Amino acid sequence: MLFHSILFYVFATVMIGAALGVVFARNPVHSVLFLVLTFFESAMLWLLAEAEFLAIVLVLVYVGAVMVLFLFVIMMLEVTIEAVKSGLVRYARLAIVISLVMAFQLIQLIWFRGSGGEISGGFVPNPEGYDNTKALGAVLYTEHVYAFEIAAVVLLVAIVAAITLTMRKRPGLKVQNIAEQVAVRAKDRVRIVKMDAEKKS
Amino acid sequence: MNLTDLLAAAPEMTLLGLICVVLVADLFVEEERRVITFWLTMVSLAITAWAVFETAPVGRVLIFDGSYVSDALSQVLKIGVIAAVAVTFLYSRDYLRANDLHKGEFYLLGLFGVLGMMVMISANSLLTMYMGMETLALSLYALVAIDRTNVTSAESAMKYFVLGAIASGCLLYGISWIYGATGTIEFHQLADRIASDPSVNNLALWFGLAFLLVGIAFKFGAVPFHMWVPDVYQGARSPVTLYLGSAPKIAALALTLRILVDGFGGLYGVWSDMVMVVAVLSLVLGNLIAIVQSNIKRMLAYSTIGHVGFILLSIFTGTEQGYAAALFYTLTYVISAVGAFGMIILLSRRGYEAENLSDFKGLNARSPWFAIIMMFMMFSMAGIPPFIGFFGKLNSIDAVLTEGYTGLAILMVLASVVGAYYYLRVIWYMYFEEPADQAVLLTSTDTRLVMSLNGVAVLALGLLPGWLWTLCLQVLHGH
Amino acid sequence: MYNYYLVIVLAPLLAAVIAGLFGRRIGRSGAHSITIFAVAVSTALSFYVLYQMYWAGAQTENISVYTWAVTDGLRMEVGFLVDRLTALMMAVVTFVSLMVHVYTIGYMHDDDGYQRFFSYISLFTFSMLMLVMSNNFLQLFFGWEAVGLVSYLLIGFWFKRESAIFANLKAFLVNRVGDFGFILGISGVVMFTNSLDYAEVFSQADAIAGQSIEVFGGSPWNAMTVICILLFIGAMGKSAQAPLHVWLPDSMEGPTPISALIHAATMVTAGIFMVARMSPLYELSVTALGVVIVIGAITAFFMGLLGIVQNDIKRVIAYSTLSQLGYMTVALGASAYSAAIFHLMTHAFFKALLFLAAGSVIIAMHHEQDIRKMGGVRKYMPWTYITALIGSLALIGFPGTSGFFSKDLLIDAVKHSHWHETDQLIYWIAYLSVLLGVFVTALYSFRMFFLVFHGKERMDAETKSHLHESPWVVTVPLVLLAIPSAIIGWYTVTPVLFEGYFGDAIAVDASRNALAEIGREWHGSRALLIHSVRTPVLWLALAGAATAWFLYLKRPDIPETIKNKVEGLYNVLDRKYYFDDLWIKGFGGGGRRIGTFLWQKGDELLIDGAMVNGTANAVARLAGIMRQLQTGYLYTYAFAMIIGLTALLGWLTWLK
Amino acid sequence: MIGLQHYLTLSAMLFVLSIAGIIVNRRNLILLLMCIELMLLAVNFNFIAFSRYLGDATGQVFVFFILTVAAAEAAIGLAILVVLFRNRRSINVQELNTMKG
Amino acid sequence: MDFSANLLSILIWLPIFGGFALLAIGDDGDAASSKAGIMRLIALATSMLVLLISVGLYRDFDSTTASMQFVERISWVTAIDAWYYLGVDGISAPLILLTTFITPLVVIAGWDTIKSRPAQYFAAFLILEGLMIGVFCALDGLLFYVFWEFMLVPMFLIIGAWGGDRRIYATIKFFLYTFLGSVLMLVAFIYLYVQTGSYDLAGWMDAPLGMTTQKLIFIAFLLAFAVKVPMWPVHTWLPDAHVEAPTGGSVILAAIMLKMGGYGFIRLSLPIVPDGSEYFASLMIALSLIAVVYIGFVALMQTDMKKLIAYSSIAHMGFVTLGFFLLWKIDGDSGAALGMSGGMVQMVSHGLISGALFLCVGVLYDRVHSRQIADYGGVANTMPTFSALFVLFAMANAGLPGTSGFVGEFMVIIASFKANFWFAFFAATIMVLGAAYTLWMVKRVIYGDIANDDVAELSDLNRREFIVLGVLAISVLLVGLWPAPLIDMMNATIDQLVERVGLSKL
Repeated sequence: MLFHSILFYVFATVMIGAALGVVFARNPVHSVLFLVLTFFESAMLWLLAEAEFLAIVLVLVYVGAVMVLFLFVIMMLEVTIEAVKSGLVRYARLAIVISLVMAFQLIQLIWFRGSGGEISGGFVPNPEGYDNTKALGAVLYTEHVYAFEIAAVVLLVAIVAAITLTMRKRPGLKVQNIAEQVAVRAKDRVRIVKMDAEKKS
Repeated sequence: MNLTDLLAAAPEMTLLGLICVVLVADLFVEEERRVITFWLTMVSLAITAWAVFETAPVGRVLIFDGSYVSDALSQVLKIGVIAAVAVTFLYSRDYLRANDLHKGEFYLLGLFGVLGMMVMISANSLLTMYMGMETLALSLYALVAIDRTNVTSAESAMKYFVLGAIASGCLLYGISWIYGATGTIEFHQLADRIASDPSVNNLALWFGLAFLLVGIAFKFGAVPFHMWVPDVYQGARSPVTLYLGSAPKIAALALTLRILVDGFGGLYGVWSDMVMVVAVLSLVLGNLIAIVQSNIKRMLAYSTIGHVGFILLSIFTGTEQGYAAALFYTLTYVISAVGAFGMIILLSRRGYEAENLSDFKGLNARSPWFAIIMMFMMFSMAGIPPFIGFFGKLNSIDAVLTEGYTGLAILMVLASVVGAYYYLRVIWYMYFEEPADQAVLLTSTDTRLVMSLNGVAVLALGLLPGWLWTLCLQVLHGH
Repeated sequence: MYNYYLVIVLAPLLAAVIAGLFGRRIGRSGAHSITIFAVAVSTALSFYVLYQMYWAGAQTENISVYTWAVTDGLRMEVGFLVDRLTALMMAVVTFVSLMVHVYTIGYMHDDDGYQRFFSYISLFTFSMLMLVMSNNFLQLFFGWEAVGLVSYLLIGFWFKRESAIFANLKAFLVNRVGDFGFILGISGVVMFTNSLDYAEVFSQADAIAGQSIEVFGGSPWNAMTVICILLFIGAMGKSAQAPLHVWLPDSMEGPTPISALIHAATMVTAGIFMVARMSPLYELSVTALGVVIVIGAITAFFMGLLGIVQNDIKRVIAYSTLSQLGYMTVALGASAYSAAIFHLMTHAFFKALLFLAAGSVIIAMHHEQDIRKMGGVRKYMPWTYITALIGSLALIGFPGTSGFFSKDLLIDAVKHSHWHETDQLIYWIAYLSVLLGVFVTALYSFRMFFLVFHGKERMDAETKSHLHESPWVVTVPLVLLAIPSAIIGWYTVTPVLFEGYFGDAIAVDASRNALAEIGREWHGSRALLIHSVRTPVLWLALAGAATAWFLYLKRPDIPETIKNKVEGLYNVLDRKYYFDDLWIKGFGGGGRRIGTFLWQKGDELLIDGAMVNGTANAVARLAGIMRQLQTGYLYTYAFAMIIGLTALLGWLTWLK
Repeated sequence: MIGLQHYLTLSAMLFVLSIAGIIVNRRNLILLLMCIELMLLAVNFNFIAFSRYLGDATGQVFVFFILTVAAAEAAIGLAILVVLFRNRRSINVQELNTMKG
Repeated sequence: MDFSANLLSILIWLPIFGGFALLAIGDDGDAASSKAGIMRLIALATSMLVLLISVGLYRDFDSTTASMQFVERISWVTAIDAWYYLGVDGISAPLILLTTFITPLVVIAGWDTIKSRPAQYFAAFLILEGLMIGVFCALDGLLFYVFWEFMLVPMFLIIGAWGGDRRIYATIKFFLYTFLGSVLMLVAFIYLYVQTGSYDLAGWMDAPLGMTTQKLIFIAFLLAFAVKVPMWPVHTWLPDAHVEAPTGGSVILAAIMLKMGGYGFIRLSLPIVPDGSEYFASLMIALSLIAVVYIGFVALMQTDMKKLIAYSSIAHMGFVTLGFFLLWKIDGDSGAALGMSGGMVQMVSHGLISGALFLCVGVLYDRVHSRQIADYGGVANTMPTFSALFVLFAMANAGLPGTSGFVGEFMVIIASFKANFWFAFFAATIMVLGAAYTLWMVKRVIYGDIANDDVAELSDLNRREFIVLGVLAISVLLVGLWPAPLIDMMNATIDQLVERVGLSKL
């Protein structure tokens, strides 16, 4: 249990630190890498919470695909590091105050106003032979089949949308149009222009 | 679960199947024959509408382990969505063609949006609701950015996307708390849990509800979660604005009714005050800022915010009458909004967006008929009888007064007066100013016809609003 | 008789309508023929009515013509009350009117508005008849205002003249001030009797007198006093009693025939008639009678003084009219209603005569009205001279003339009035005023007479060369008016004043019946004539005439000297006691200043500026500020959402 | 004893941090997208914690869908970003204010 | 033909459909085209037909009863128990007749002076006519409100599209001002609906209401009606609207739309909230008297003829509200009905007179294109017929007996004297002030020598103008000389109303 706790705190500390890094790193590439770290750490924490399947999915899907996409875009867009406009500092301070207020509200909820210990206390150990993946699978295709189908639609929308938005014919790209070439006629190639010999004044 | 049970979800399934057909067919349609996609789309919508009619349930049908509900409310809302989108597409077609935007993707994404909205309308669990919302939202993000060469479109899409993601993040966070507090995400179970177990009713659940409200308010565009509305309405191309400004309001209403009424009806005491504050802010701010706008799309965006105030105040009452009033208001608002935004589209030409108020100058001299229709829309929105908008406001105020909130009722009518000013401004530009632009309005016959019907509907429904109101009351009976 | 009454009233109206609407079609002769014919018919019938009433012993008739409206139990009708008072008035009105109609043919001969003028004076005749023949307050008010309207139209007849249209506006507005009181008085009558009908009201008069009304908080006034004073305010306006007299001199801007008809003989006496008609009411309020007599006395004396300094021939007569109206009012205040009406009648003749004579002179002088530029006209205009002399003698009350009887008895009535017992102050004010007024009257009358007809010929040669007697249409009316002016008093004084001619048309409380007292020692006209040498009245009149002779014929340099000696007094008189300034600058200017203030400060600045547009601007400004919130920056938008969220959470955490 | 509250606390910290990141961020849009990812991560934490606490799989299924949707969302978000960049050659948040008021 | 079964519906819908027909056919935007000529004829024919039919209303009207006549009742919005419920009594019938009488005159007056888009112009007036009649007929609160509110729209367009230079400011001000007033009335309506469960006006009149409620409802009604009347201090929209409106617009506005306010008070405020009305009666009387005196002074100083007449309208309408609210100030059994009938007569009469005066100004404006008094002078020299009529109407405005202007004022002054000497005193100041501002204007415009070249070139009334003004002149005189037919129409209704209002609901 102690070991469990120590692991939790270590991962948690690193994760929060990485998350801070995401927000405050000046270089976007660093941010992405911090985010990757955050995801890794949270995957660890999820493992500690015995959500193995999701931990793996997080690493595979997020770190493996989404984060790479982010990196790719950053590289592609040649994002530069830009300075913060000075006039906005006061405003930023206010923003931080608000964030702190919200944090305070949430902490208060979690630790002090949880309504008679409803959400306090440790996790009840899973029963013997509990298989996280199997448990998920059991409900995913039964209870939640409708949502699952819609998830497919969501992905389809994403595909259509991404293609719509980004696929384009490059202006510089030269392509032959065979049909046009075949259908060409002489008068399309040469135009005979009749002109007067000299300009009338 | 057997197959006949699944029939209840036939509209969605039909639509999804048809979307796939359109998707594939569009690949093989040449640029200049894109109108085929358009007609396919319209046919798809028609079939879906037919499916909605055909599957009209008796009472309430729950399928997919309670994550899908089909009832009279969902039927009405779905028909509303389909009709609004169909008209949207019709109004948009010529504009898109003229502006080299006539892509199959517009219709496709539009149809996906319809699907998303239908899912939302029939959602009976927070998960389904979320999935439907995302389907709609992703389609909308893409639609807003659909003109890839347009700077403002991209900007507004970005804003919409980021804020929408934040909103859905908040919504999800709220859902997680609700899930934590009650152990369920299904609306009826939620309602049961809240009703049967008083210990559930704690701060954690309230927090969840508050976060959820952020999501709802965002969808509606209620203050202070409204900031995207003006920018996106303005930045998107007019057909997209039209799409955005009409049917999704119905979906947002569904979202609200399903969550707050079906799910959290027992926590009325908690959410009512929050809804009221948000509604009042919307009412005041929306109408106020709309006054100083010169871009008509932006102006209508702010006016929408004001209308949302009315809708939310009707919901705030927590009575069946109030919900029915909200439904009535939303439907009638959509009718007027479709017409108003449609008019902007009709006035636009190739490479020219008729989005400034001054573009309406002298419309009466250019086309008296369209001017009249636009005037009807404006008066309807302003709540001048006998146009339908008036009865929306009447029912809302009635609901509010029935519950004894005289102050709110007065605020509502005062806001209407402020609102009347900017609607009048449109009319004054149309009627009292000389046209700056003598270009002839070219519209295809079907558009002209539907636009006329739209205008007549605003008046005719206003003269005989009884059946629609009765329908709304019936539909919401038991909620 | 009913049909006769209708014809009497409607004939002039019909003529007026025809002349007014179709004037161009029927032409000049058509217009004067039809109106004169109509008025002649009225006159004839009026005399027939008079005959019936007095000699044939017809009874008082109270007839309703039609019901104007009925609501809330209040019947408003149009009808005729014809008794001897009415019959007398009808005869006077129609007769003078007829004379003026005829005279107008000559006087207005060259005027463009010929038909219009005839239409107006016929309309006036109709209105005046409606007034005198009314049997109820509503119709009385109708006639009252209608004559005012015609007066307005006629004073401004020459509407191109700035002074004329100023005068007519002034006349109407000042009259309206009177009418303001009048209508309140009528309202008071209705309040206590719920009726407008004279007979009904008079029958309830005692009941009114028994009630009180609170005008100023806490001090109830006798209802009858309030009503009578309010009604008298109306009379003050119409009969030009100080301080509502200011319009009458200015009204001389109108053509002379109407000065004669309206502003001397008939309309201005409507107030006198009204009070006489209301005698059953006035008799019940001694306070009101006190007000009447004091106002009348002031008018009689002080307005006469003004006549001395006037140089415009018509204005002199106008002030004389004011003064004579004051006399009549004094008589009313002394409860000698019959004397007032009697004087009204004689005055109608001789004052109309004087005006018409003046008009005759004015035509001859080519519309020159300044008496300083006349003189010696006698030899050019013999008929005018003679008739004017008769008129002037009648005015000063020269024994034997009609004015002599009416004025002498009027003064006698004041002398014997009950005020001698009840209020010495009022008595002496009234008595001295009328007594000294005789001197003043003679002075200004003969001043004018001498300056016009005698002495040096001061007109320019051009005018002099054209000077000649007026045509017969002018002189015939003069003669026809001169006859009654000279002799009518002789024959009528006994029946009218002492033989109860008016019957119960005029009610006088026995304790105040001065005329009855005089009547006990009455021995007929001749006796009065003889007796007159023993009264100061005659001598005062002669003294006045002599003074005029001395000052203006014998030693014309003296008036100038006097004028310079007492410059202050002269200025007061010349500026008409500053009443015009009070009205025009004080009320007129003050009203305009109030109007400007209320308009610009009240309406435009406060209500429209601050409240209406202020609200609109405030909303717009607020909107302008609000829109600043929409910065366009994503992070602001997100921030707004977060603030909203935090607020909701905060509310739940700490407030719920 | 590590329990629900600890996880919720972590989640809350992530949530607030992501929000702070969105508001405070003055630089580029990509960071915003990343903050949103962080926010979703916080949500997922909550779900997993509650799911574990309640011994109910629904929470985890929800997370599964959130991950799916988030991926799709990220794709579209980045696509829009690309469109924006192509148009403006910049993805600076502070320049994204042609529409306001 | 016997229309009496649905006479009122015909009166309402005939002009509205006529108007829409005009709109549908259109006029090519050109006043000179033959199509536009046909438009005018259609407009005139429609309005004349309505007038003819309304004669039937007068003929069949039973003045002996106070109950509603020509009643039509059809279910409309069943779910909220709103009915298409029409009927007239002695209060509404005269006003309907006034409306049908004035509208053809307005159509004739606009015959060839409207140069742009004549079809729309006439359509607006026809639609407006139908709506105004609708207001006077409606016996259902919701129906009343629909007509009431929609009435603003044609007038808004008339002022805005065919008005003067500052028309937009004026028309927006007009619309928002009146809209603001009436939305609060809507709140009151809905409140009453919530209380009684129906929109039936008669039901509202019978509904028991507490004192506080009555006060609040009265205030809501007051705002709506006071703005329409308009009463001081919510009158400032009127001068602006009048000044900028085209002649026809001013006429309708002054002649009929202002009457809506008075009608609202007598139809709604008094019977529905009698105790609230009683509570505020002193205030109402005070405001009415302020209107008479204050506005009288303001009118005196106007330099713009239309503005002057507009202000005079406010002052005259003060008599209407004064007459209506005297009820509680009068002891004894008579006088209240006198005041109310006086107010009603004043409404009708003011409709005729102010309409005529605005038409007169319109005649001048058509020729000189100025409304400034200073731009005129000596008009009588060049326009004798016009001047005669103008003076007649001015005199009527000044309340001269024998004209309609006198009747109402007389009755109200008498009634107010019964209430309090000072009420009558201040009310009677209109005798002086009304004459002062009207006749001073007459002096400066009509009389005097020809002031400038414009005036010198004036031509007298043409046949069309003469007919319009002549008809009005006759009616002004007719009502003035014999108001009995008009007053008889309303006696029974007003007596009943007085009785009803006299009973407390508490």
